[in-house]
Amino acid sequence: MKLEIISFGKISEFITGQEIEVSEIDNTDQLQQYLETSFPQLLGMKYKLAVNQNIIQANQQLTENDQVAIMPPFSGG
Amino acid sequence: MKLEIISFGKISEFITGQEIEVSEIDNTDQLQQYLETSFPQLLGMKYKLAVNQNIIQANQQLTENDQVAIMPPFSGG
Amino acid sequence: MSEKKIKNIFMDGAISPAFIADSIAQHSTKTAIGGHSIFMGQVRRDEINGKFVAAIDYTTYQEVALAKMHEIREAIFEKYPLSCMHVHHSLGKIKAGEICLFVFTSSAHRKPAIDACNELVERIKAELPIWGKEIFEDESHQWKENI
Amino acid sequence: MSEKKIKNIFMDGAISPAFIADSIAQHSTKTAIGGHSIFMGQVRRDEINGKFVAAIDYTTYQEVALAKMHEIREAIFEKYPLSCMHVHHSLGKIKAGEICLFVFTSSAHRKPAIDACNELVERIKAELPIWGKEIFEDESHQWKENI
Repeated sequence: MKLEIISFGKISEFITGQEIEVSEIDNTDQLQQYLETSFPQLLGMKYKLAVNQNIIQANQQLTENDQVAIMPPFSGG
Repeated sequence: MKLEIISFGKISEFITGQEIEVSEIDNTDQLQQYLETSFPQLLGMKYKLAVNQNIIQANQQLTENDQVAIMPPFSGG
Repeated sequence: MSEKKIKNIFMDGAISPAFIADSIAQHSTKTAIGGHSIFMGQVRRDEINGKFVAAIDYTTYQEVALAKMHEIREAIFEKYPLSCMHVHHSLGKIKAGEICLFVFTSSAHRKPAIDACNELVERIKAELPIWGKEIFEDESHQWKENI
Repeated sequence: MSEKKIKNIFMDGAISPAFIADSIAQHSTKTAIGGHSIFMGQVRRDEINGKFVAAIDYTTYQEVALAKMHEIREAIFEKYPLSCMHVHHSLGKIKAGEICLFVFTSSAHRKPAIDACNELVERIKAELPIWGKEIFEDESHQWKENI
């Protein structure tokens, strides 16, 4: 399955925007494990995911060409 | 005893600034009775007194040449 | 009362947006500030018994108001870690749509500025001897009462 | 999501006092308004490990931030009887002492404007995907975290 990964803030310093091709990943929990293995800097960080511009609160199915954003804690204002 | 009376807001429309000469008045409770007799429009109105620029919360002795202000409810802001 | 100089919060006529902008701009050199809170009172064109308020004419018992404001100012500075506090109130005839009260507080973090601003507005309305005469479009009037 | 147009709250660079004055002045024709509440966030020259913050560089996930802000806006209008609500947030490099957030609410009586303004500030800080990179005077940086 092909996914587009985008990232923000502190996380954008070690994960740049990229397309990834993954197998055996069906949902965001699995993707999260994959990301934490590929980018160990994520371990111990708080972050949220958004799938196709919707911030997700729980595990969610992924489908071909989904765009997944990795977002560290917000610090606007 | 001579007192100076000043007034504000709605009350200034029927009590103008004036010096009054009163006898048998020693304190603000007595003055208040005198004022409500002289200016019956005060009856039923809420108002506060200030003696020599200090807003009073309870009955207070008056002395010669005191300045007494009669103030309706505040409406600033 | 402390030795600090009593500030005059009163100004003749409406408080202009330019005056407010100026006041804000003066804080750009105070780089310990992280949050500003502002309250502005604006004269409403209220309809009362079919007549519209055209303006409010404000008067005060100035000596007493300024002494009381000084006391409030010191209490608020004591209670909240503020960098700045500014209060301005109009006197005279302020037309509907114009600004008659400007309260401006600043602090390193937002909470003290916000809480102090709110408390100031409540105390100013309740404790300062200021009176507003609502003047209708036909020149008749009634005295405003704070609710 | 309703049919109302999604407003863009973002602007490049600092929010100027003149911009704020303009926004205030535009409300003088809205004569049902009696109270305005404003919150402004200003970049602090914080000292962190002996280095001073010179600026904060703000970025956002704009589509998500604007959709979330739209949702917040509708919730606040639903909850409080407001006449107006304006929110502006800076993007890019904002120097210490400059204003990066401007929240402005107005209502007939003061309470709804004040409460709505406070709630907006809290929700903006907690819910909008915006990130601030604190840039020190020596060009090094660290990522800001809201407390």
